Amino acid sequence: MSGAVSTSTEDVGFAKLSRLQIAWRAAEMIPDGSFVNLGIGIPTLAANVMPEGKEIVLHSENGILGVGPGPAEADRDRDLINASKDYVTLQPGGSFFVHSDAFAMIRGGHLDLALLGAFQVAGNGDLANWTTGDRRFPPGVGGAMDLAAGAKAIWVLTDHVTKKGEPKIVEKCSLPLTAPGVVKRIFTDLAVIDVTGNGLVVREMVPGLTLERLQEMTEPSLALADDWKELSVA
Amino acid sequence: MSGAVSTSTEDVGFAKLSRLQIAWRAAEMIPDGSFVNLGIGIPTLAANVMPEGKEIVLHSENGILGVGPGPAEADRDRDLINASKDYVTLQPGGSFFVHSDAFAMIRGGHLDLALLGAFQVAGNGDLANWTTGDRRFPPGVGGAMDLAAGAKAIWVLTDHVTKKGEPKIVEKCSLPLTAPGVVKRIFTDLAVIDVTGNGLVVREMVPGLTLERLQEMTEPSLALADDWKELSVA
Amino acid sequence: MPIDKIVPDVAAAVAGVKDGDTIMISGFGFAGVPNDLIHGVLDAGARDLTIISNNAGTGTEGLAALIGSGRVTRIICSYPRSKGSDLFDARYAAGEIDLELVPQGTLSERMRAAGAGVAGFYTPTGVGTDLADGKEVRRFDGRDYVLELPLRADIALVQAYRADRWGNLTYRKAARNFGPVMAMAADLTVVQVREVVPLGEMDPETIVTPSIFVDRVVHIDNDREWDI
Amino acid sequence: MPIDKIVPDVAAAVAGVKDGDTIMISGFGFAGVPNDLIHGVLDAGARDLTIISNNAGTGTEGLAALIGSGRVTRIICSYPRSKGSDLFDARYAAGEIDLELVPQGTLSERMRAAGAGVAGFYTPTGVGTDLADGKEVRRFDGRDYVLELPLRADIALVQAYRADRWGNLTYRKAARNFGPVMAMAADLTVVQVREVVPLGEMDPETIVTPSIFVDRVVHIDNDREWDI
Repeated sequence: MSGAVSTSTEDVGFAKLSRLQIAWRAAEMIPDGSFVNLGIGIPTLAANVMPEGKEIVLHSENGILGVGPGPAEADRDRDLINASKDYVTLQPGGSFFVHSDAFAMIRGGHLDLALLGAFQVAGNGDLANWTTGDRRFPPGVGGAMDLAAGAKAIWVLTDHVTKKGEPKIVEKCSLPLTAPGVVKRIFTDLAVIDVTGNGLVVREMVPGLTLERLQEMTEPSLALADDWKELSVA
Repeated sequence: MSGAVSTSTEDVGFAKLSRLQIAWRAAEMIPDGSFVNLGIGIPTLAANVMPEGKEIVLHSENGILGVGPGPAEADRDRDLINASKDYVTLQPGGSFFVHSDAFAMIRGGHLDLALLGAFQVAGNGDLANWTTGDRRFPPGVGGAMDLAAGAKAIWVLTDHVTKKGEPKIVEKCSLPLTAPGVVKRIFTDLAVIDVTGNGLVVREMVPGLTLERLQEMTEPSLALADDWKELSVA
Repeated sequence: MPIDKIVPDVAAAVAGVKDGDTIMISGFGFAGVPNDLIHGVLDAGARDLTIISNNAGTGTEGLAALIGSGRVTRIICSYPRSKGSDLFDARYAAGEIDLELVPQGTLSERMRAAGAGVAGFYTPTGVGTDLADGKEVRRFDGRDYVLELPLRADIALVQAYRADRWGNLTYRKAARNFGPVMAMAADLTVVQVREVVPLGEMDPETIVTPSIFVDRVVHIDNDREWDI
Repeated sequence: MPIDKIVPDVAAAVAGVKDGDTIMISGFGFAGVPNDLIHGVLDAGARDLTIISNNAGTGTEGLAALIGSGRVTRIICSYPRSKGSDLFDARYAAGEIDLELVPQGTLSERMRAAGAGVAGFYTPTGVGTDLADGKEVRRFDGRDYVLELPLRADIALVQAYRADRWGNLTYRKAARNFGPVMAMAADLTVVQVREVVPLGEMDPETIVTPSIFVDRVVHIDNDREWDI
């Protein structure tokens, strides 16, 4: 995996991950053989950086199992798009099915994992990712609540702070919830953090970042895992 | 339609229909273009005597639309049987589907008509056709309750009286119900009777039978339709 | 008489659509949207419509055009706002269209329930969120579920790939999406297809929507790219 | 590592079946019954089983043999008694097997509910009958419905026609019946198929049970007629 590392204008001594790098970090951790849904936003990028040597089956809630990477422009098919409405391909072994079956897979607990975006995640795993509460714009929920309620595990992929620099990992979500207490792991542009019964535990941080500095950008208390590692982008 | 007409040993002056003739009479009345389920017993026979010149699509609750007549013995396929577990064929335009979809068609009100057998039918349309209440034998309900609750119309095909000569069309079912108030029309070996808001109305009787004699074999009061006809087997 | 659900044109396909109707429209994003049928409804002039569809239309044609026409007073969907949903956004901002937002899995399951004769079902989706406000919540085996009710329509407009005169349907790739459940859930199911084949030519193992769910089929061989 | 759900033999396919398990068995009449897998369970020696199947077996082999062995203490089905169901009938008459009789549409819908994460649903089937005794009845839009709960199993034994190493399945004709809903409703779904094909050879449009629902596949090319 190669890619440009963006540098922060405010912070020195560490570099934030790009969106694609966040997706890559999460993709690397997906267990071999998993059936996984990729939500809108950063998670969708993971389809293009799936780990080599593993066979992971990607699910799209519009009725696809075995989603492959985006096609060359000449190979685009208007009948073959993912839940983000991006053109995709189908892997050998893939299948198409009706929407209600796509969500039977989700709600019925058949998906091993869903990677979702977030506006806010709380220390207890509460997820808010469907509406900013701005009443000038119509809200859109899509499959977010089904995925949050139904997948065996939920990982969130997000920037660590908002564009205004406010924490997205919060004590309590101020935005309307997608589902309570569902998030198990958070991948940000700065760290990989587990949501545990004993609070948030940092597993990885980007090189040069300190727990103290990360804590300043995070509302709930962070603990550092005994075996924490640098978040290194290969 | 040709077929032997059975003669009663007790009654003179009229002849009972055979089981196949009952099925034929009902089949003749099925509106062109209908989607119809044929229940176990006499109704199943109707598949072999469907009216010519009409296109009627037969549904079987084990996952078939477009059931055709039974095959020649050499053409039997162990994967192609109907709900009565008889070998059948598939008509051009037929389809196979999962059991839950077969019953979505039934329960969801998509079937125009179901032809069912009966142990008892009451004057108000109550149907009892799933258990004789004999506790020595395990009961079996199959799809009877779904069909009775879900098809747009229920016609019953049955002998008029039991082997012991007792009425099967009764004031009130003594046997456990399959569904209350669902039967719209009754085809017996003696008559065709409509279940109406004003009671049972005889539309057809076999030649030589009188309303008085039919009433003796029927518990609820029978009225004769103004335009009643002889039940003639072509 | 042979069953023949093939109708000659779009006008015949949508004949009978009337003011106040609830209309389901298949498609997810730009895949599987029955644009010709939608424009048929627009041409038929019906008003005060309720639309049930996953999205609320983008660009200037198809569902966006119908909404832009002011004939849609209410929409039931999971994800109305997308890049290009300007015509919907404007109506919404002006308070000219009611929005019932439904989680996508609940949306498709409510359609299936309507089609399958199920009067209600309990789903874990939405529990503890604003979208469960006012709904019955009930605990089964230690987990909370929301009661959801079936969703029916007067007419479903569906895009499929291939049909025969009985109305059997196959779809193409991800354009299948809501088509099969909408076809089950409407009083009148109208389908536009790219190919019509003789009866018996479709493999009975591969039919996705069996004939019983379909009322009218219109063949649209035009392959134009809509602004959606 | 490539996903490979193909196991070498019946013993490996049913490995882990244990006393007290609830087992779904596909088939309707003699079509679609996974007889080899059933005999695998019999050979594995598990006892005190609950069987969920439409019928209760006929003849001397397959489900009838399992029931005849005395290892089944309970059966949930719609139609146990058929011509040739003597082994079941005898156990039933002797009070050695519990029977939960479920209307056939409710049986398949309860399986689908389990597979689809639905905690309960309201059906019109059975209202006003003995089979609704003790169940919640609720009125929607002027009609009564019975609340039915999902039906899960520890293991589903399914007969299908063709599979690949991911576990995608197609079925053959009316042998499809309960297979697809049972595959959704069990913790462990085990399938016997007549053909295994390389990944990518199955048409993605025609797969009936997508891979996600399947755990193990065993290839049985023996074509013998069972006494069932």
